Amino acid sequence: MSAVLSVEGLRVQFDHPLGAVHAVDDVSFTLDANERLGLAGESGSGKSTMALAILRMIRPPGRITGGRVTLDGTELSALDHEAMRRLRLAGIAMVPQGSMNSLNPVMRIRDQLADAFRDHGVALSAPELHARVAELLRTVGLRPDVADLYPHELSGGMKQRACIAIAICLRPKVIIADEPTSALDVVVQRQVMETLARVQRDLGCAIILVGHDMGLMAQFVDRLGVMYAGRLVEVAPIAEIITTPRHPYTQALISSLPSLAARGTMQGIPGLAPLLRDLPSGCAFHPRCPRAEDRCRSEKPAVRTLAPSHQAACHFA
Amino acid sequence: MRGLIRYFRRNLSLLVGSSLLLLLVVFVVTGHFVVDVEDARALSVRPLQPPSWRYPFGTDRQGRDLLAVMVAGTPLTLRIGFIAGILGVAIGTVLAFAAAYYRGWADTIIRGIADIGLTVPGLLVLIIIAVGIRGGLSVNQMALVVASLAWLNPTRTIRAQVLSLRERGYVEIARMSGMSGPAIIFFELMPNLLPYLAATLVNAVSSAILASIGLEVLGLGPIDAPTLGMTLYWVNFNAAMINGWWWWWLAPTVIIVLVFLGLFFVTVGLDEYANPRLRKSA
Amino acid sequence: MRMIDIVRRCGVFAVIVLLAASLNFFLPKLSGQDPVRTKLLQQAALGGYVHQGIDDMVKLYEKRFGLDRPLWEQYFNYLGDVARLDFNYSIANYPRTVAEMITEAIPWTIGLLSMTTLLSFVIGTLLGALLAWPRAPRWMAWLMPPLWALHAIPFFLLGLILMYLLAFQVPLLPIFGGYSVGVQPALSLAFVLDVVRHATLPALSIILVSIGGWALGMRGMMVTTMGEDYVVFAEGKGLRSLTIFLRYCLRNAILPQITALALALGQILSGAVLVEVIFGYPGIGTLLFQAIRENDHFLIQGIVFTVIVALGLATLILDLVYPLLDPRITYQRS
Amino acid sequence: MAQDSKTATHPMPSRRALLKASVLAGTAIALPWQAPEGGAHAQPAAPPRNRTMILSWSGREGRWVDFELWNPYSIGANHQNGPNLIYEPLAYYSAFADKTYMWLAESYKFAPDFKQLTIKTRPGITWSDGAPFSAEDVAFTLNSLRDLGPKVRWGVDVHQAVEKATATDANTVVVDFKIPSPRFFFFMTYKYDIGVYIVPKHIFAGQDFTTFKHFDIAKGWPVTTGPWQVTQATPQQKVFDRRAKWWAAERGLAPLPAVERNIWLPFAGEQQTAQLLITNQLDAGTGMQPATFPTLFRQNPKIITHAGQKSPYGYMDWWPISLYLNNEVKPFDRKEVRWALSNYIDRDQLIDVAYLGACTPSKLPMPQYPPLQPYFDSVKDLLAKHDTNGFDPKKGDALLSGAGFKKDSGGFWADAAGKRVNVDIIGFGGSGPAMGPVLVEMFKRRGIESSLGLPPDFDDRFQKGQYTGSIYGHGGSINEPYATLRLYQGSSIAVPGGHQVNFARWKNAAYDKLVDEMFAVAPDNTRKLVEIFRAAMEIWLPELPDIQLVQNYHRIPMNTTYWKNWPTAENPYVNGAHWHLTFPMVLWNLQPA
Repeated sequence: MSAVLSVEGLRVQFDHPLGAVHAVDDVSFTLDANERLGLAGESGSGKSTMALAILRMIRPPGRITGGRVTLDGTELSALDHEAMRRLRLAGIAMVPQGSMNSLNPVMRIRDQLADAFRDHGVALSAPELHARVAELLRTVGLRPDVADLYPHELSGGMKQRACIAIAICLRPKVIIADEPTSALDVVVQRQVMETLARVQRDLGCAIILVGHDMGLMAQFVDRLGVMYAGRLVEVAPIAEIITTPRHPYTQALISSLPSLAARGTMQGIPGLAPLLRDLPSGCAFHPRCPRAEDRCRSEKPAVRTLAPSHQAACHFA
Repeated sequence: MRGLIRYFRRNLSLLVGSSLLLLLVVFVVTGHFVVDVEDARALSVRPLQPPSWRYPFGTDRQGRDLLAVMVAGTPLTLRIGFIAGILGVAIGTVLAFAAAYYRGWADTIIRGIADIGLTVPGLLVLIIIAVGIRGGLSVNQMALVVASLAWLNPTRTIRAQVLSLRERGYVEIARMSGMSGPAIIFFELMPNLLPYLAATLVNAVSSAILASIGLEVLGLGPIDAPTLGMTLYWVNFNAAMINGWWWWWLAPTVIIVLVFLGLFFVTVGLDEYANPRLRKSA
Repeated sequence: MRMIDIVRRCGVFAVIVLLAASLNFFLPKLSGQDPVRTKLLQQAALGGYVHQGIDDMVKLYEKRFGLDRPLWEQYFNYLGDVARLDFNYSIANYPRTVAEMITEAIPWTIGLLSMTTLLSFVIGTLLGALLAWPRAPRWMAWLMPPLWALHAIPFFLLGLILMYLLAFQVPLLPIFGGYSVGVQPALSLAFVLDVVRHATLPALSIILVSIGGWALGMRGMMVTTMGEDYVVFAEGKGLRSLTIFLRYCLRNAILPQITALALALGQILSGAVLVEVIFGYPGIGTLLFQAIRENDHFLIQGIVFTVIVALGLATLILDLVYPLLDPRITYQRS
Repeated sequence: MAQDSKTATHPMPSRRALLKASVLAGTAIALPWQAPEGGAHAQPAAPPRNRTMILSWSGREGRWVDFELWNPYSIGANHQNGPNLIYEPLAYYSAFADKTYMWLAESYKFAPDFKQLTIKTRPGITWSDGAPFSAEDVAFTLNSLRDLGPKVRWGVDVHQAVEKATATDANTVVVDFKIPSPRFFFFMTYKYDIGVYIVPKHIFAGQDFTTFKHFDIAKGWPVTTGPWQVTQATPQQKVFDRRAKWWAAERGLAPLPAVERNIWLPFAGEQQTAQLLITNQLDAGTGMQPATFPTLFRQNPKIITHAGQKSPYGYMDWWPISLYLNNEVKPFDRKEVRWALSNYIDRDQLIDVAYLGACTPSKLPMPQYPPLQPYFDSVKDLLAKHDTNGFDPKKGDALLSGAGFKKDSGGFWADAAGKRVNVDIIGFGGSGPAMGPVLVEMFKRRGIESSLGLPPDFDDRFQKGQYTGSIYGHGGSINEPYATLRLYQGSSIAVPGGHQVNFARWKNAAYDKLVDEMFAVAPDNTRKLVEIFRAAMEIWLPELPDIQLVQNYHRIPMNTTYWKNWPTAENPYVNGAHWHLTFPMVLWNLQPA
């Protein structure tokens, strides 16, 4: 399988009067067509920033300071503003975080879909639009008349489905779903994830799922990347990473789960997540790492390939 | 101190505002050494002299040295503003806390009064009050007249702030740990509100000065006092503009503009401090 | 919105009007002045000969105006009159009625102030929105300091400065009145242009000062709105900048501005007393000022009442229209 | 499950439509404000500018509020704002020319005991609606005023004097008096602000004088005998057009005025008026400060005043200005205090600063007009002894010391109990703000505590005696001293009813008697009047009820660009005030330039 999306050495920096912050620090990975990749990490680990960086949506004072993102052979950083805009949604779509507040509160769902068509040059007559919208809504499991409602008239799950409907409306190659279920209750979470999985299959697109719910990840993704302090510290197929995590941080994450089958969130990793502004020297994880040695304090571990599909950034991996 | 300087560099509005106000203070203080403020009274100097070395701001038709008038009048105008502003915010704060913290009927009554009070056009009420007071107005009376309405707005806005603050976690914790209402207000809410209160105060001072100058220009102020607004009243009464006595209105105009600009930028700066979300993050 | 809600809003409006009317009735009483007597003495003094038996005359008129009856009776009479929009005679300009005088003045004030308020709202709001929009031209950033500076200047002072510059130094614009000397009011283009020319100076001083306020408020709202998830998502949808700007940011950020606009429109009757007085504009402001100076009890009451009703009406209309602007608001009993 | 938490409610597709509709409705409401307001009736074509006379006067804050009131007796009306132009009197009197012009009346005759007056009116006069003017109109006016009494202007004066007025034939009115009234015809004569307006009986009969507006342009109202017809009246302007025919012109009493249209604008402020004068949009204005005149002359050399282009830029009004002290308030009840304060005032400096020198001091509370000169002359020696214009601080100090006052530690005069002498001065209009600050400063510098206020309810306070000091004038004598002396009467027996014009609240029984005695003396009996006047001044001068300050000047800028032959010092046919009842005389004298 060939990579539909590849990210090489991506860096995002936030300028701050008290010093620059590297929110994404030299991250590389690839995504195959039809693949589901998970990106996990504590909040502040840079996973959401990276999602935005792929879409070139970092706002000042943040900026992308290095790296290449290639979609289907097109290098995104080379695109001009307008081409990049057109690529969003059509090439890479996002399903927003939380989504309680991701829909414009003063527009009907239909209009928010119509916006997307129109601004991507898809000219639709009113009946065509009606049909397309109804179809899309049905795809995500919503009744067509939802199109005439305002976001506040929808429940959380319905809103998120509406967001998914928007995300797939131009049949993108990649969907980036940033914690798509974070504000939903458990049952709804499952329904939404199933919807997401279905549309991914139907569309045949790749998906990047960003989140911190390891249980959810385990059920959904093919491959999992773990981020810590702006770096991708370990990537491996999901089964492999759960059975044999190589990075101490991943190990801590995995072991903190009550059981693999049961869902649960990361808990119980000793110490606090580091401030990106004030990162420890060497390996950023060393203050919390049970295996830390002097080398860890001084030397930043490089990403090493441990197995054909398994990379990790740890001196001891 | 260096932290302060650094903060100022980030919060330009606050820097500009305080510099302008400082400039006025310097002007008034040095003015008191340079010029005899008694010359702010009529019949003191030769009338209608354009600016010269002797009278840098010129003199008016009734023989006041305009430099002396500005030196004496600027603090008077500021005094009206500060008395009214401080009274307004003080009353407003007490009422707002009472209303927002205890809710219930106290809230209903206080909010009701403030809301209705705000619908009545302010200047109109002030004019009626100013007309109603018999005998010449003194500067302090003037301040009280203006203060009579200056508490309405602070009451409303501070109440809203307190309402949002009291929902925060630390207030909840304080309440659960058995702290009394007043103690929570003083030790928990107050410190967090201080920057906001400061901004409200500066705002109130600014509105009070605006109202007082408005009344004075209409001839309803302290006729005897050389305040900035009264100076404008005399400018208007004597048709100084059409008669080409430009210096007569130039000085008070510039100073009033400086006062308002200074206060305005300080408010903006304090707002930025109190509400960092407004900082230019976008 | 259901009927019951409309009825309820109207009820609130009625209560505000009643409260305002009552306040309006009692407040001037507190000043303890004797308007009829003052006016009669003024009249008498004009002739040099002062009427004898002036006290009889005062009594006569107090009786005619009902000032000799007990307070509660006066109050109920007053409420009855107000309900019929009868604000009695003007004491100072008897037998002209207060309603007549207000009717004359109101079109001028509404004309001047609604135009200036709307203009400054539109310009200021757009400017504020653009100032917060990262894709706006760079030079726009330089607009803000002068706008802020103007915003901080009292508008009557700006009026004086403009008068000096545009009327005395360069005699471009008329400095007083609603239209030119000797002109016949008529519905002709020439007359309308003349009215506009006369309104230019007062309008300019109001607009220049208020634009800054609107811009400032809008900029703040825009900054907040642009951080909202739906704007981020809109960008993720690959929408055009203009679409995001207009339909996502501006459309939402403008809602609080609309609330403020309604209040500002409600206050137009009382907002510009000073500007009107300085420019001798024949509106409600000058009428009010003159009524206060003459202690014209009934005229003051009439104007204040009108002003408060205007404000209440603005709030009522806002309440009724707002759900159309913001679909989240539905009046359901909470 | 989440799915059906809410069912789709009925959509509101009409929202946008509603929005649009409301915007449209709003625009529709906002637009028609420019529609003209009342008074836009069919008008004769506008005459050329040099046949049009535009003046600015009165009004308040730039608008006429009484534009509908053309019945001069209605309560809110004021003859100064237009009715003076159209209602004609029985006779005019010009104080400057000291000349009476018989007008609607041809002659009059008093009975020897002054208890009856017979007036002959001119035959052949018509009202503007064509109805003939007759003695009936005069009798109707007088009898109505008598019955109305205090309800209308002049009613009290007529009510006190007149028993009844009878039209014995079409041109004869016999007026029977209750008391001897030797000044009654002069009272009816137009001069300054005093004179009885004669109204048409056929219109006013059955109307309530107090509320009747007498305004309906379509009907040709107001109906008057004068040459002017009101053709437009709005808050912005009052327009009077010349009628084609005027009885006085046909009679040769006066020429048909060259002015074809009068436009009266409300006064909108000094700077505004000055600008209009400079740009020739205005032919006459008022309310100008002395300091503005040099600017006016510089920018428009065609502007003149009664005194040409020289100080004091006007003529002396009948209204000399005093510093009133409330004689009922301690310590101003003591003549020593009043005289001391008078001696602290440097009138030259006062005039210099307050009026830039364009004024003159006033010795007695009446104007120094030629007919009054004999009375001034008769008290020359008394004035030398009691110099009402004297500036002598030492004398003032001595008077206060002599009366038991001492300077306290702060350097201010105080009484034995330590209470400071405190003059809180109130003022109004032009004179208050002009002289007030100067007087306050002069007093303070002499150790008298003083302050100034310009209360909006000045009249109320002043007339109720709620003041200690007040800057105000005297509307009294013009050609003989009775009216002025009457201003100081504590009470009057000759004229029934309490007399209340005594603003200074000074009382002296002997003085009152002298004034009552003068009441019955015919106004042309100068010798007797001089005798009583001197006796009264012998009481008045040592007491000095109020402190004499300055003469009042009417500083009226008159524009000669379009009109000449304005009344001036060289050609003083009448005083030029366009608000006075004699202004029609100016209008028929004006010639196009």
